[in-house]
Amino acid sequence: MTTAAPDHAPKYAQLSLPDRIGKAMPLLLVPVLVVLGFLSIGSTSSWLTLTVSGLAMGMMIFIMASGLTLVFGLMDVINFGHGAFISVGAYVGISALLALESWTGVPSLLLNVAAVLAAAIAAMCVTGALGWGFERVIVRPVYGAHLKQILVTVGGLIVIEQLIHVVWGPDEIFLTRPEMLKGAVTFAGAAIEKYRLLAVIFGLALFVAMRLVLKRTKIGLIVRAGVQNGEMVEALGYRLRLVFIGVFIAGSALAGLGGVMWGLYQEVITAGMGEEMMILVFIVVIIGGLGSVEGAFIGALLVGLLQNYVAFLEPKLALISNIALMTAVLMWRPQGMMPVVKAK
Amino acid sequence: MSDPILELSAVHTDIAQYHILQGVDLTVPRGGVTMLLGRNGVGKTTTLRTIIGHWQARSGSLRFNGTDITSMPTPARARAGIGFVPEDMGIFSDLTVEENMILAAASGPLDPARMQWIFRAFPPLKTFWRAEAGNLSGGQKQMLSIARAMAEERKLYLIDEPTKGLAPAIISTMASALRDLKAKGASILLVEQNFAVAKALGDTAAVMDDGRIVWAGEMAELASDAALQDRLMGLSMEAH
Amino acid sequence: MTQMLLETDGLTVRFGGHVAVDAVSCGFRAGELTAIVGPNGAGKTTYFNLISGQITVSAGTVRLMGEDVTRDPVATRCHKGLGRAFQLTNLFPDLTVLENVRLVIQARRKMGFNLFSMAASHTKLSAAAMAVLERVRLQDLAEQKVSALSHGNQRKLEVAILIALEPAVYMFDEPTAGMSVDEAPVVLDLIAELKADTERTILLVEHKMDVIRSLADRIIVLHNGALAADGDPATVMASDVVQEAYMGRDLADV
Amino acid sequence: MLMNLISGDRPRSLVLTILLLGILAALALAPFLFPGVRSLETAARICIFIVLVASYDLLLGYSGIVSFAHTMFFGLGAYGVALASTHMGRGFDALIVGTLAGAFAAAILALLIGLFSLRVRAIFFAMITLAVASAVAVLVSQLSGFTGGEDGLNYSIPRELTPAFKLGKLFGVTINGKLLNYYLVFFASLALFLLMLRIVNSPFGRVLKAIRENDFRAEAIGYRVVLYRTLATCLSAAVAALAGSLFAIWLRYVGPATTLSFEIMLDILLMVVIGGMGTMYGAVIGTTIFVLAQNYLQNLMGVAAGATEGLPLIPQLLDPDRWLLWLGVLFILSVYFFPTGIVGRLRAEN
Amino acid sequence: DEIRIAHVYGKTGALEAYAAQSHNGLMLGLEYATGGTMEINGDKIVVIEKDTQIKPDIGKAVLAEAYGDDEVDIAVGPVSSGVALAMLPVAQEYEKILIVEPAVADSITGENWNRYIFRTGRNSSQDAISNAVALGGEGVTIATLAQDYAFGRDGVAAFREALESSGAKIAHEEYVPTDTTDFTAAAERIFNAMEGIEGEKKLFIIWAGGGNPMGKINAMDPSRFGIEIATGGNILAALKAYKELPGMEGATYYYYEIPKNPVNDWLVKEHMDRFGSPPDFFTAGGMAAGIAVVEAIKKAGSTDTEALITAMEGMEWETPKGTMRFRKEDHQALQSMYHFRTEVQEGKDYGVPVLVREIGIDDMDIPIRN
Ligand SMILES: Nc1ncnc2c1ncn2[C@@H]1O[C@H](COP(=O)(O)OP(=O)(O)OP(=O)(O)O)[C@@H](O)[C@H]1O
Ligand SMILES: Nc1ncnc2c1ncn2[C@@H]1O[C@H](COP(=O)(O)OP(=O)(O)OP(=O)(O)O)[C@@H](O)[C@H]1O
Ligand SMILES: [Mg+2]
Ligand SMILES: [Mg+2]
Repeated sequence: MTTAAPDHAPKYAQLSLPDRIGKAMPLLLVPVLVVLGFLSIGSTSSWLTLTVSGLAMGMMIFIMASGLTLVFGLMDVINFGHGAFISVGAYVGISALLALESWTGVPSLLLNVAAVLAAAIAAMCVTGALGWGFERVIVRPVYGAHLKQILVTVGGLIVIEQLIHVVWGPDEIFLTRPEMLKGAVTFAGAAIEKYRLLAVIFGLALFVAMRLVLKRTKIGLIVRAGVQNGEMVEALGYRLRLVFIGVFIAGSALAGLGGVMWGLYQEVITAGMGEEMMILVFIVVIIGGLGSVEGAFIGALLVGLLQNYVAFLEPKLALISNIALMTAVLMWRPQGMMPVVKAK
Repeated sequence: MSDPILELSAVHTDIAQYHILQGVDLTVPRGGVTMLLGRNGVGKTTTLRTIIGHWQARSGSLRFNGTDITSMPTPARARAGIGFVPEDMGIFSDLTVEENMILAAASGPLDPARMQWIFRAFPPLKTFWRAEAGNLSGGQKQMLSIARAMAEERKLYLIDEPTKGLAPAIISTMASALRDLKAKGASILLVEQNFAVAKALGDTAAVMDDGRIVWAGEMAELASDAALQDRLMGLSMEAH
Repeated sequence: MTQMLLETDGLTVRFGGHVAVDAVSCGFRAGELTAIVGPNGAGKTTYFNLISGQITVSAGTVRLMGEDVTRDPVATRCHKGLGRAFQLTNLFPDLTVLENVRLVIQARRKMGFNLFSMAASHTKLSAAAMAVLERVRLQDLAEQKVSALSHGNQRKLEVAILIALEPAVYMFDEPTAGMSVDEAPVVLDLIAELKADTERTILLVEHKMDVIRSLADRIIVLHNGALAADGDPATVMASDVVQEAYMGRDLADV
Repeated sequence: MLMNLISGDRPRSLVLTILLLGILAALALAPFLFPGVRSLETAARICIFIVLVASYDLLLGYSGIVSFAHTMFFGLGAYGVALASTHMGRGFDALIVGTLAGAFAAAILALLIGLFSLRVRAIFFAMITLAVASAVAVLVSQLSGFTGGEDGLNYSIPRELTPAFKLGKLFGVTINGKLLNYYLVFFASLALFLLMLRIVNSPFGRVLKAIRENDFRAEAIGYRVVLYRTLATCLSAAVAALAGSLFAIWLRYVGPATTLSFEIMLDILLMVVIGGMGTMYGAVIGTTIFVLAQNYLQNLMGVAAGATEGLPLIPQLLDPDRWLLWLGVLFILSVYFFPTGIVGRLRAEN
Repeated sequence: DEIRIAHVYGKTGALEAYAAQSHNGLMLGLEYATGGTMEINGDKIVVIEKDTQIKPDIGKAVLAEAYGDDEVDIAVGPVSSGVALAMLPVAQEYEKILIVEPAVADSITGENWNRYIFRTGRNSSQDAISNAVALGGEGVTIATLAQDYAFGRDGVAAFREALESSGAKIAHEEYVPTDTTDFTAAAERIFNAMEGIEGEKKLFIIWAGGGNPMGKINAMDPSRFGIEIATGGNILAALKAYKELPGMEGATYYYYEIPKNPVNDWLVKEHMDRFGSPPDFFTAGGMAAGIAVVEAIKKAGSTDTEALITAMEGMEWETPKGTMRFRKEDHQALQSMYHFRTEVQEGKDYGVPVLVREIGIDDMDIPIRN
């Protein structure tokens, strides 16, 4: 048996207080923003309405961004096709809902939510399958090359959007939500759309599930390592291709889920709807820090809240609130709030 | 003698348009340490990469542990029992030391007893367990790279220049760790420029030149024959 | 006493809480080759990084020929005479070997902002670069892409770049690691040649004892970031700190 | 002499040389070879976009900087001319003042963006430029009193550059101001292109390549990376603005959709990649192919759809209204089949 | 010989759905006005389609191509105002007629107008003013919500101006970014502004494109503050959102069941037969343009531009919306608009706009701005 090598004790100095607080800072941002909002808005009922609906909006954005956190954040693939998956998800989901008229048209919460779930599952299956094809045909040759990713995935985006036109026709499709999800609940002078409450539940569940999967399995590690040095990951015995495909499919399926939720919120769907959300979704992933589910979650809540507060206090500034938020966060933390993966 | 753990016959490998390996015949006996020696640029690294599957052999065959692995993909070769320490160390620099090790144990959680053994050979890994691997010093990275291959039991280890950048104290603990591996029944194919280490560790040796094996035999024979060394590898090993 | 070419005064850097280089004060004279030894992770490379500016200091100063350069950006320090080769090979992988060196010479001659002349017409630069390649015997590979070079040849190119810089302070970080026994002497002879120039100073990080023995005029030992010993080679090599912390057991009894 | 003109940057492929000469000849003689409104329109657009794409390649291909704000600079040049022509009235002085002001403003803006944000990671820089560009687009739309908002600006240029100025006929082609305008565009584009060819083949160009490869090492051998990147950004912005000015002179109209939109940004990207990044000649090839496709794909598809009539689904996919679908396919295929661009491909075959 | 007409419009791109309607309408109009022969005085009508891709520069180029290379006599289009504005000078340069349909910006027949431009489509002022006529009245207080760019602001301005004479007053103007999807903040601001006011309270929404502010604000229960939502008409697909708002009032440009005249009857019947669906907004507009082309050529007796201009200035002709008249001063077609109230009807999955009153040409004072 070996004798131990000489041991060394590197020297450690005390960390300063600001250093230590700095780590927890992103977690505090949401509460801080809420309090600031209260102070500047004044009216309690308005503040309550804005806060709750802002948080719910954040959740919906998070659902759309969650897939991108996997694909862009972890796998380092800039996938503009994500926008098309959102649209496809919406079209499939809404078609399913229209077919489930008998569940959505009756005032039963159970049936209504079941219909939404069924639509979500249908959408996720289709976009997941689409993602699989996308990965095989479009993305595979361009891993590691951002520019080419942008181009091929924009190409894919255009193709899918056009195919939506071919399949569903060029007209926008209007729809109404299931009976029990229409209208708002009012309390304390504040009105909250019922649908937003459902979005909050979906968003939270998704957040918890993603966290668990990434914390409890090696998948996250394999992907991050694979992006840096795929050869080495394979030399350790992992079938990297399979993992990449799996994660990409998951990301696409989440885009589909996001599409259904967003379509139901908007009550109108167009082939370009996903594309329109892409910049916002990218902003959320970037300010959150690449690869971080927590970061994207906080980022999405910040975006949702800030949009509402700013639009109430100074509508003109709402035009640039997201961009300003991103720039500010990047000035403060050039890698985003809680990066798991280093940006290149 | 039992059948060799690894057998390459007439392996040719191309990198882009260059013909790098030009008919490599190499055997690694079971349970021994085989040194792969040679000047810079003769194809040692290419040989190891062909064995693990990062380069695909154009012709010839590779047999590992009795099965033909010539057309197996890399992960399958790894799972068949080949561990690899690449020349550039292949560290996942954005991951912590711990995460690098967790990944290295592909088939399950880390084995604490094995970790104790690894920590004894490479104490800095314990000290910097939670540090980002990319920030380690050059030598520490080298340690991590070797430790990763040792995280799980393998039948054959391919190790490319492990001692470069290591301080003498660590070289000696690493050498004994490799001997522990051998004692546990593993076989090792080791590329090394440090002739002292080669001499101390090797059971057999193969010398490459120009994409071919030009000499193969017992390490002791090579070590004791300065003229042979001079002929095979240029300057005499003991020169400096 | 001759003036110090390079001096560090209380040089310190902390990464989070970890003090990687701990108040190192040391001076280096012209015409001297100082070997820096220490266990892995002692802070040798980090010390180099602080001197050449790749990382910012937490405390302390770096002085080059009496001038404080602690706050200068890397490129400025390079122009002032701090030259650096890297431990982990760090080149321009998609350019040719010749272009790698040519760029260095172009930088030294401050021709980078020359927008409207044809680079190809500056034949003197290429000739100078070729001369450097000959010194490290890479002339035959001049037109190869760096990424196609074997590891050992990349190490030689790393040295060639430092030589092309012709700095006042040469900093070699394990120049011969991974170089084969017949190639390493080429580089070591080159370093010996450079040593003959009494205007300059050489800092050399090495783990190979035979190399240190044959080249060093002086050895300093870093241990856990701090300066643990400083003196002539024989005394330092024999000291306890080196024997215990660094050498461990002699290789002979491996 | 010729070598000097092209800065010693040989095409290094026979096919490429022939293609380039062909394109040069076609553009130089466009009004005589392809008479007609549409073809002259296309030729002018090719000239202008070659300059624009080449200026972007200076940034992307040679310096490795991914910016999404290139159309913003293009727009600055275009709006410079438009605003000068609107406020100073019709005249060459307005064109000159507008062009110079646009290029200057572009360079200053690039300087600011560069100094502020070239330090962040490449991918985030890309996002910041995207953000700045969209903020500028919002601003243009908001300041509608000044910029014409979404509608853009119509204005007049000197009569000598419009069809109303008639000089007679040559080889059966009417020589009028429009033709003069075309040659203004053509020669200005040629000059700008040769200028950029010189820049990328200068010592400065070599440094940019080195920085793209390994900025860390470039800094360590004595190049101030931030300064080089910033200067490259400014040069590229100024040239893009000049291209924008030419576009404005040619079109006599500017608006956000023609000069600032993200769509154009993507077109530019595609042209660079199809042609081959880091080769100025790639800009020529990529632009020519793309603009031709953009202009004539629809006609081609109409023919194809007619020919396949009766087959199931295919005519539907080949319907000229689905031309975007095929453009998307083109995006994908070009990256697939020309990973190093057409120029890279042609050179590799040598 | 032939009469060549170019339809220059955004066949591809975001407005594809509108483009198809417009084109069908144009063809139906030509067919109707020529009695199915597609000939005028024995000359065959040839329609050439050009795609602007809703890009102004392309629009300019293809219009020039149509006039220059294809030698068309009259051009019709486009859908988008931005594209239309870029196209106007081309008509002047080639001295040929451009009938703008259905782009709505006021400035097309306003400050950017030239004498070769006619417009059969309604302009934003007509929209805003008809809504003012429909919604205004003594004691009514109105808040507006519009997109924050030139069209939104101009629309509100025209609306405000027209409202002045009706006795109603505007309490609050809210502008939000064009791509807004969340209207909570805007609604809160409006509610806060209207909360204390007595009497009839309306929220008038001017909105182009998706986003559906009506539905979302309605979900926040504005009736808590006694506020009623009001907005103009829209294409059929968008009327789905109106189903949640029964009783809502406003003014619309066209709904196929409203106008009662032979042209519309023919249109509805033919459209149902050929496409299996009723005609929509842009179908009606396209048809009006098609009929105008034929009538003008008939009246002028040739396709000579000057003759056409003379013929068209002041020309009255029948359309699915009844009689239209090209005003001499700015060549804008004056036309009826319709005050409607939304009803939920059996068998229709959208809110049906039911006619309250036709707002005739003389009921609206559309300013001349060129
Ligand atoms: N990617 C590549 N493209 C082209 N040629 C390559 C490439 N990689 C290696 N080579 C060439 O293959 C030959 C063998 O390289 P290899 O790395 O196997 O040498 P080696 O024996 O490991 O040398 P060293 O001791 O320097 O590490 C060298 O001549 C090298 O230039
Ligand atoms: N950027 C950094 N962040 C955190 N820790 C760092 C960073 N750079 C270096 N370190 C730590 O500082 C210590 C000194 O590292 P350094 O690279 O200087 O060692 P070294 O003496 O050169 O060792 P070797 O001989 O192995 O090259 C190491 O423990 C390393 O983990
Ligand atoms: Mg090697
Ligand atoms: Mg080191």
